[in-house]
Amino acid sequence: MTTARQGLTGLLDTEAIRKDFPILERELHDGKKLVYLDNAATSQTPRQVIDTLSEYYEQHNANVHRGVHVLAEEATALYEGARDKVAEFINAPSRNEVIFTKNASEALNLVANMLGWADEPYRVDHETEVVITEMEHHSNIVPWQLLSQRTGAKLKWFGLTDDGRLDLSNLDEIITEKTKIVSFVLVSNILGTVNPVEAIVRRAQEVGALVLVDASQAAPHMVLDVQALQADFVAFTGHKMCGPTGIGVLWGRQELLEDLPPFLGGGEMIETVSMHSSTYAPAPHKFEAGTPPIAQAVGLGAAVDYLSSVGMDRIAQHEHALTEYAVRQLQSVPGLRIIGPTTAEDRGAAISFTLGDIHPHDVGQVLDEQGIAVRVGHHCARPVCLRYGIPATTRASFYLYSSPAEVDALVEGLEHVRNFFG
Amino acid sequence: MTTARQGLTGLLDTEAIRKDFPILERELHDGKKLVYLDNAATSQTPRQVIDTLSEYYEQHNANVHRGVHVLAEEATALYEGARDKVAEFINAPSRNEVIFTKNASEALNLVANMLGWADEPYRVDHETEVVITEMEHHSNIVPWQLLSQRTGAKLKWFGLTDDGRLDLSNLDEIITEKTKIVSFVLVSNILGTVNPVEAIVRRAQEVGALVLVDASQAAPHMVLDVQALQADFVAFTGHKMCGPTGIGVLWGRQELLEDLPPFLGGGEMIETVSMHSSTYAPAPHKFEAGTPPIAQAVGLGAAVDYLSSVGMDRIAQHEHALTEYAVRQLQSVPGLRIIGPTTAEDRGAAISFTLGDIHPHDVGQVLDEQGIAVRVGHHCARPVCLRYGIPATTRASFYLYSSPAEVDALVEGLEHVRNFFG
Amino acid sequence: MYQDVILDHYKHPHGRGLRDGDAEVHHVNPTCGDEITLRVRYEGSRIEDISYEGQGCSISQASASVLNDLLVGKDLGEAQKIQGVFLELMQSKGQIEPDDAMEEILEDAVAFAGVSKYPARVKCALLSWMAWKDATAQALDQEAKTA
Amino acid sequence: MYQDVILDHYKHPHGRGLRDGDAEVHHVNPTCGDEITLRVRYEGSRIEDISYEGQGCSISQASASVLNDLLVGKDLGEAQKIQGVFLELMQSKGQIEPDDAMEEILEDAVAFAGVSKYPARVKCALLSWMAWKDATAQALDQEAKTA
Ligand SMILES: Cc1ncc(COP(=O)(O)O)c(C=O)c1O
Ligand SMILES: Cc1ncc(COP(=O)(O)O)c(C=O)c1O
Repeated sequence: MTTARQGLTGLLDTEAIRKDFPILERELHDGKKLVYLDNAATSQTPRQVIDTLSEYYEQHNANVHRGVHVLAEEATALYEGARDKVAEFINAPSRNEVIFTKNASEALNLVANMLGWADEPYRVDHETEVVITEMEHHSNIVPWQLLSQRTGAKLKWFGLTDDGRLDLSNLDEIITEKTKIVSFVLVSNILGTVNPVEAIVRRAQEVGALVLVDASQAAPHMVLDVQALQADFVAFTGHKMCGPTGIGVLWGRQELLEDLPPFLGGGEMIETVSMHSSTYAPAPHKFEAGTPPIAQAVGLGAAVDYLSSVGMDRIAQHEHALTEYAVRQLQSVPGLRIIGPTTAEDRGAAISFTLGDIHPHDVGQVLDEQGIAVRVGHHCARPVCLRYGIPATTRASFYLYSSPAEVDALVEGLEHVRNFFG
Repeated sequence: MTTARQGLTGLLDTEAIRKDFPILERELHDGKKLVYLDNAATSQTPRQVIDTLSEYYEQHNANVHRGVHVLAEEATALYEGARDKVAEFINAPSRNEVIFTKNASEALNLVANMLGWADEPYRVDHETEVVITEMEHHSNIVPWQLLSQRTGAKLKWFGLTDDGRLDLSNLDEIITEKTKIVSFVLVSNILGTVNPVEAIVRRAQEVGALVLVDASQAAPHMVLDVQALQADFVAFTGHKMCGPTGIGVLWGRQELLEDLPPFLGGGEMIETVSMHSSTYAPAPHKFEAGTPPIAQAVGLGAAVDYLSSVGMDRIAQHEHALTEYAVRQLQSVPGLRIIGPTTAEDRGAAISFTLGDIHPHDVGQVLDEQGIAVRVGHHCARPVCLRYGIPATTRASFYLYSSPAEVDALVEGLEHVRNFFG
Repeated sequence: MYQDVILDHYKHPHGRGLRDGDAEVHHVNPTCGDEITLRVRYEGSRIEDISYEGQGCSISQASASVLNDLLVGKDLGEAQKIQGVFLELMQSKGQIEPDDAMEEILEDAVAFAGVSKYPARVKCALLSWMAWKDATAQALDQEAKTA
Repeated sequence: MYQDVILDHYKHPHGRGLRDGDAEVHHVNPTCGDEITLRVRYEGSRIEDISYEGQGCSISQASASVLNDLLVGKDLGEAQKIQGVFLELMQSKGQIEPDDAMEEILEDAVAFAGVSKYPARVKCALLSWMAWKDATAQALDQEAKTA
């Protein structure tokens, strides 16, 4: 094993980083050290974020906006400060383009709903089309199915190639003058594929369609620059990027946020209310009805600080090296078939595979007995399983604290699984 | 002052309780002790809840459902355990009737949206009517205004009497055979009024209309029994009941939750997904798209445990005694006018008032300088201000840790305000 | 949770394959994709055969094999009693330690006691049992109609 | 934040009341309900009068009084310069400690420096100034049209 690891470059000092994550000290099943390889489902939370949450509740907790007392001002400054941090993290042209939601799913639903209620030229109706892909997470499929059922719009999608990439050969037939929005994942949570944004955006712009990028698996792992992406909306989720649960982000271009109608109605999102009619606050508040996830936004701000202090480019490098190593080592396991790209090229750190005809549930369970946490199932991307004719996969996914030794543990664990069911 | 306090019965041992709330130790403005009277906006968080959150992230954090590894099973058990706790707290017939949302506003919007997309007999359309009241929080006004704009349904409401109560004199004209839903607040966040649920429910049942009760200001302060209420839906919010931000609850009757369509689409809420169509999981999951606010639900579970350990009936008693004392003492301040009921009868612990022609912003600011935190403004209930011809109010609101000494501090503070602007 | 008994049934399933039956059902566990097609054949109230095809994890496959072992040849009332006990065991969240009396009834199926600690896997263990229950209801229904 | 100067202007506002003007505007701060109706009268580019009626907190009311004091009699260009400096001060989040030069320009208005630390109140202080800016734009627009 040691020789196999030679030549790995760009790795982070995971020993130091792991000290920031209390849960990584946990022992399972009578003394087995936790090997946490379920980062695509959710990431672990550094001490810095946990402490920020506690401090918020112990020192500054209050409802935000409109308060004239000290706590309300502090809470507001912390909450709005988190918006500044996130805006900087994704290089947003304006802080007002950052909308806090409860998760990525809400962000994606928000866009689908806005477009259903929008006026021309954005309105999605029975004469228009919506485009997604076959590798989307259910959270980027079902909102569009609902929109299409409710408006009569036609739902179209890009298929997949045998090696787990988007099939863009029919780009011009899929995205047409009728297309109102193209919504696709930047990095697939099941295949690991990193998609070619530019080609899709160019075609969308040609026909005047909006572009929504699901960056849930990108924001945690690479430099995310919404201006460079040239998309109209970008969605991601806090719990996958060292942040708390209960917080997500929708970034949208300011002109669009101004023109588009609100989604949820309530406190905070209004300008003035009478029984007969209401007017809405400017974005981002227009899209943040009710008391927002205040502590969670503040926690996400701390997560963003943490990630930035390590450096998103260095995290990407680390994961790239680890992924390269992992795809190589995994393919040495007899009977193991990677579902998705088999090299580290244009690939994120989530690796799905099957192991002979051993059911993923059994693979996952026996790995768990060794302290190795992976996810098994369809990973909220059942169409991908259907496409490749498999009931489910086992998925290992890495993050900044994952180490080559953990890849080795996984490979050894899989050998054990094979023997067990062999 | 001491004599005025004599005869107060049913008070809790606030000295002991305050020890659970770290923030109450805070000193402001060079040594002034925090007097936190903004509980209707948000409550403070006990150590027990803060520790539960930290422990979740330090020991058990994982994405819920479908995971076969230890952490995923622990996180799922904690999350679903919180659902059990909440179900018991509100005496729900079934745990499957408890839906976790991000706040009360989302819960209210959820119902409005479900009814807009529902089939008969629930469907709200241009031939039907929706009923609210003039004392609703914006979060229970704007969703219905949006629904009414989008479906053509007529929005009607109950007005208010001069002494801050619902005017039900025209009950039968407001709620008619055309009414599909009646949505109203159990305890007003601005007036403090406790509304007569039974009369409204009876009439609604007569005409076959659904009833949604906004219990955001009730759940924290009194025994909430959804079966006794006889409503169809009940909404409330975690951050006002010692819980974290980012979590709310919608309770709904099981048959309704089965029949009504989903709201947000995504992971967790599906049964099976193909590109062509999807089927939905049974409630509550049908209404919980995406990774839920896991830690926040667990935190709410801890809050519910905390409140139950004190006893909701005892909390209600405590607040009733305090409110009785406060309305009496406040009315001794020259120029002070209570907006809302002037006795503690059928009244919650939020007391709005004006002070001569001193603007509430000034009242709040000068109180803040003395360490006293109150809220000023329209309290997300602007129609109430319009109704009583005032631009805004100052609102003091109490909770289980509030003490008669804090009422005295408020009264003294108001004397100071009067002198300052006198 | 992987008792040898379970692994044995998984590797060498009893009565697998589809044969003639009075009713056929197809059950799917949508969360993990486990599937089973199951047929029952009754002779009066006696279970003549339970035949099945399926794909899925070791737990769901072994459970079908155990089901076949246990119920074929039994009278319906007896089979329902066994099913009830198995259901109780699986819903026990690891709280039931099978005693001799239970082992008498469930035989190899007591090996699934450990599975009950894993909520995500309980559904796998119950898949074939639910399918049998459904198929039986259909078979009886049919009989009632033709009678 | 409640400097004596501010309280004085609040209790004894200067130039309050509505008088003849070239343009009238009505501004509202929806979050707190502060309101002002304000008229401006120009003689060429010289501000002849700023008259107003309003209701709201001491900060918004005192600010209107100070505005009247400072700008009436000034040339438009000069007034805009003053307005710019006041805006800068109010947006400083308490970071600007007014020096003599600033005090020369803003006179009584430097008393609002402390308000800039309170984000919720900055809008109150700016209400009348924004109304004046708007009214001026309208007055000039009108003049341009009639000229
Ligand atoms: C009566 C009432 N309803 C609804 C809400 C909305 O709650 P949230 O802001 O948590 O969504 C509040 C509190 O703000 C309230 O007081
Ligand atoms: C690609 C992708 N999109 C969307 C989501 C949904 O995120 P959330 O569950 O936080 O809403 C996820 C994660 O579950 C994901 O991996």
